[in-house]
Amino acid sequence: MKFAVIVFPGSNCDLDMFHAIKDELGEDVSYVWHDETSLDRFDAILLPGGFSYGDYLRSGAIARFSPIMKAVEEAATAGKPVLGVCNGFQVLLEAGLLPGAMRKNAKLKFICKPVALKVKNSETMFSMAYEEGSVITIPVAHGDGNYYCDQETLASLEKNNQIVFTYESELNGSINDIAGITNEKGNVLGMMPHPERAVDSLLGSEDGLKLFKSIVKHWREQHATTS
Amino acid sequence: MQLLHEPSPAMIKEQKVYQEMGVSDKEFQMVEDILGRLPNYTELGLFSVMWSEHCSYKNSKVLLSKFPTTGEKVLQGPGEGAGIIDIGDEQAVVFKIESHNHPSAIEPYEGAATGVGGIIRDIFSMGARPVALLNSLRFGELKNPRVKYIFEGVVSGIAGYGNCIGIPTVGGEIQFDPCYEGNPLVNAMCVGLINHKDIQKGQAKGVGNPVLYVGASTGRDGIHGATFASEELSAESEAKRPAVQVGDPFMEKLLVEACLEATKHPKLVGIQDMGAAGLASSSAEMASKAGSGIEMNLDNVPQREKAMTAYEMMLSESQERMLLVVEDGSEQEFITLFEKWGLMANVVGRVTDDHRLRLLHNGNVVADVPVDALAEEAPVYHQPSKEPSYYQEFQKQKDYRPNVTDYSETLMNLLQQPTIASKEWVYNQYDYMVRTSTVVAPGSDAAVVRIRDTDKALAMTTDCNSRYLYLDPYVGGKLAVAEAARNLVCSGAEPLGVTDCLNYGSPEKPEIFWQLERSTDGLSEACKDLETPVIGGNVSLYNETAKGAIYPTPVIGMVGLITSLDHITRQAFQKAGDRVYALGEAKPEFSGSELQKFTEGKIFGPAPSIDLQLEKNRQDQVLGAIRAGTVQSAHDLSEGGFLPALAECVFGTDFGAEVTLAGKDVLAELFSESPSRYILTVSEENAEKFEKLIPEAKEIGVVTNEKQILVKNQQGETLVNESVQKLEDAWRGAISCLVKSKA
Amino acid sequence: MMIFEVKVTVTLKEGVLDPQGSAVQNSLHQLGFDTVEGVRIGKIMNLRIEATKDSIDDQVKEMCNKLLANPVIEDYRYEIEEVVSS
Amino acid sequence: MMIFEVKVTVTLKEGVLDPQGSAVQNSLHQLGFDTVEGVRIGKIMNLRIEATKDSIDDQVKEMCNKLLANPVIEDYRYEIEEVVSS
Ligand SMILES: Nc1ncnc2c1ncn2[C@@H]1O[C@H](COP(=O)(O)OP(=O)(O)O)[C@@H](O)[C@H]1O
Ligand SMILES: [Mg+2]
Repeated sequence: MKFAVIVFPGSNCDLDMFHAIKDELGEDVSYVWHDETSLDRFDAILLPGGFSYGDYLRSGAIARFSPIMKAVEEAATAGKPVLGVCNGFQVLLEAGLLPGAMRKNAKLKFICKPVALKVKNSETMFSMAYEEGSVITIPVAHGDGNYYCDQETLASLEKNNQIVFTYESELNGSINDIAGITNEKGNVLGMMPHPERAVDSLLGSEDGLKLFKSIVKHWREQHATTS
Repeated sequence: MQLLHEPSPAMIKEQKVYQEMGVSDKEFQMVEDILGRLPNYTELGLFSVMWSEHCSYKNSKVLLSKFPTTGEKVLQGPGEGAGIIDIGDEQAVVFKIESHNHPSAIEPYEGAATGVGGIIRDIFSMGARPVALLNSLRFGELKNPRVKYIFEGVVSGIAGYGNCIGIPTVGGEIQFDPCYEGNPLVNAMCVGLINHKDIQKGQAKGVGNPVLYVGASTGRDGIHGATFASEELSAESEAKRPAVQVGDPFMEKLLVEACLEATKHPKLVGIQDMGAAGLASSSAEMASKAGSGIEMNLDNVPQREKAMTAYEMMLSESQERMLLVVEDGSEQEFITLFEKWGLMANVVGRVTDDHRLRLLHNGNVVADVPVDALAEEAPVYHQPSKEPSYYQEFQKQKDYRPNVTDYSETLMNLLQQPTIASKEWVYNQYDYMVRTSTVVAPGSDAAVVRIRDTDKALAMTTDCNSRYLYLDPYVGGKLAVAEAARNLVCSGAEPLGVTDCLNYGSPEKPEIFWQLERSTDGLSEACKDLETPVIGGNVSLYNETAKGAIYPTPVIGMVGLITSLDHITRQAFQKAGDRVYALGEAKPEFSGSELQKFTEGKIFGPAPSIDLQLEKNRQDQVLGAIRAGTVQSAHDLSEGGFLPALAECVFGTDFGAEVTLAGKDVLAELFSESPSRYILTVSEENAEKFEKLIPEAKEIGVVTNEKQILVKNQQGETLVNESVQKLEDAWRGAISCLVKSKA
Repeated sequence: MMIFEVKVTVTLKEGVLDPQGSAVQNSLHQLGFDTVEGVRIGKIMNLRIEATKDSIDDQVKEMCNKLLANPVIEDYRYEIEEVVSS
Repeated sequence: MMIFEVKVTVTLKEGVLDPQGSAVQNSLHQLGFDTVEGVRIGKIMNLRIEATKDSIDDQVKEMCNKLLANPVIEDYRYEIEEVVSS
């Protein structure tokens, strides 16, 4: 399976994402620079964390206009898995590929620490290796992770089972403690916590690895039936 | 064209304009002699910044020369942007610490942020990939609203810059004391990794080679920042303050990536960051080191503001700028390289062979001065030194012993002292995990960062208990180095070398100069005995306000090598049933201790004594025992002594401890801060092996499954029996509680 | 072609909680200004644009919709002033 | 006692680097708005304050100096409007 890690000017978790896929998951992965225009050769698209364009104005607001974002949109439409982590999530929100928006953390401070997450939906292509309702430990590191959407959107997120991860305890002010959501189709996931930082027990947790394994498992299943 | 508001050479001399720039009468005469004529305003500006303490070390040079700076593994000692030490496999570690005290006192967020930005540039300008940041901070007591404002601003400034650029901030230290009230200390350290073949130098070699200016454009920021950092803080400096520098970490992130690509380019000749004194110091130093000269046309310097003068452009401290010298004819290749990263690169000059820095502006020569005079020939002063009267007094107060009746209560109190309390309010704002290599995060004795694709890791720490340095700078200097090394050893590392940041009051006061002299003697001796050469550092003097000078605060940044990931050791207990050992003797030394500060509200008396040979032997023993695989956890004893250290070992774990004190003097056993001591735990099956390796270690108890700390005296009477939860809550909450509380 | 000075004000939509505003309000209360209420914080952006009189309004609107404001949580307003052309 | 609506505008002093502004300007250029120049970004704060007519001005000034603006790098301006008193 071939993964793409999109690199925007100011991305800084690109390396971590790359190594998670290459060294821990053992799959094929390449960096894709923001001014490229095609993602056809990839099976899954990863938007890493960091501070694209310094996160000036609003997190992700400037990056969404990068040339590569058209290709990301196409990949999403084509049903390929698209994962945005932290800044990647913010970019997906700004691009309208996921509903809602981010505000500054309620206490206005950057928060970096491992947190407990609940797996709310284990039926997505990103979470099928987890047990529904299980609690996993994955680090967060963000200043603007306070998720907002209006009541109508929230109701539809809930109805369609689009909320994949929630914080076990109040963290940053996010509405309903939302940590990660998918689009309606379920092939675009945005999440603030960093699964790519939780793939090696040497660094404290391996709980993020199952997320990437889910993507691979889903893809293999798909390709077993279609090929 | 001479701008109207700039005084003419004659006026400069007559009206002693140079004094406003911090140039003395004598120094002005030297400039006149060097040039053989009167300097114009721009030239005087160049001399004034290049001869400031910050750039020339004119008051501290005589002291720095005492440091041991060489060693088998030292690839680059002091002199370049940062020092370099070999770590094997054709790799090396690059590190350096620097102060940004004065800017942070005035604008804490931007002051601290640009401090971080500056030290990162020192590392990647050597060709190294920055992999970790640390800091060392000093503030007044957290009761004062202005102190809180500065504390919060500094921490978020460090976070703002480091997090954005994506270099993890993995460790540091913070001390709170009234002496830092008007004059906080903000020292930032950066650690980088490099392959031997990529090592770069900041040299302008090769006559005719183009000089490239890269990065942010130049504004009127921080003009005279360097001289400013070389003066005492006063109400006047607040008024004198030019536009404060604002950092742009996004720009620097692009610069890091682009410059690291450039340093791999075979046609790069030299590269240096524009730090203090900006374009003036980078150009003069690059030329002087190479034995060449530089001619620059300032019209080609990218400018952010209108109508900038030569003086302003040369002295501006706008951030995120680099100066490169490349092979003639290759300039377009570099310009294209930087453009790919969205950065501007301009040819601003050429290397010459006449040893002069010549500046053109609007078609005129606006400065023409010998580069060596600027970079190398600053005057050197040996200031008069005098032992302060307090020192002899302190030496006599040997018998001080605090009165403690309730040990549990004292423990609770000490754990809530901000200097001892958990610093997570601070480091949870830092992204300490980005780059996914941080094996030991903030919260242990030292941070540990693995080196990808090897079985090795680096341990790193910053340390300096300035209270001891105030009581006795000579002994305190030794203690600071010893503590740093001990922290590394506890994590399983062999200490490699030191970068130091010497923060003091005004060297023109004999008592302060005495502190500088005595403490650098102590530091030098300890660095020699512990085999940790000084490979770079920074001096920050004039840290004074109307209320007086800060404690002498030579912050030690130290890096160590862990040769196998299996050796990585933490301070936290690992398993119930493990044996607890105490290593080292607790002497009844309480002067300068946290307990003295708490009970008396001030410190006095002689500093605790240290035997460096014993320190070294013990470090070797502990490291040997760790490498032999016999040690489960290791923690060195520092502020607060044994009891707070024991508590720290169980915090964040599911364990408790049951111990019996190793000696009879209960107060000393519990709270003395005698150096060279450790708490070690060892699993049952390794106990025999461990005891052979460290026969002096005394078994004092066991790690338990109950979250309780139980301490008995030698008669078996219970001295402390406290719930870990209660202690931990107090310790974790103390700083955020102080920050939030109303003034 | 003329030069315009444009002032764009972006504020959070009513009903969207404003963490920065609340923090400022709390701090003001701590400082003793306890009658301050409903603090809301927004952004103000000043730009100079060269354009024709006809197109300027559309241009600014487009900038706001595309980049300067996020319609999910923010509202915007703008003022356009003509400056003496150079 | 009356209620006032206060609008404080905080902008970076001239000459102080504004990385946000530059980033927005670059981005606007890339979006094709290439005649946009000199983008500077500031903050706007709206507050409601209960006060007497005499004291309101002093109060706002003090808030600005103490908290709302950072006089080292920022300038501020404010407008006070009286609203129907409660
Ligand atoms: N300013 C800071 N930034 C990051 N980490 C910090 C800072 N201050 C303290 N820490 C971390 O908190 C822990 C305790 O610090 P300290 O009490 O100074 O340890 P020690 O006494 O062992 O040197 C260490 O892991 C240290 O790195
Ligand atoms: Mg320690």
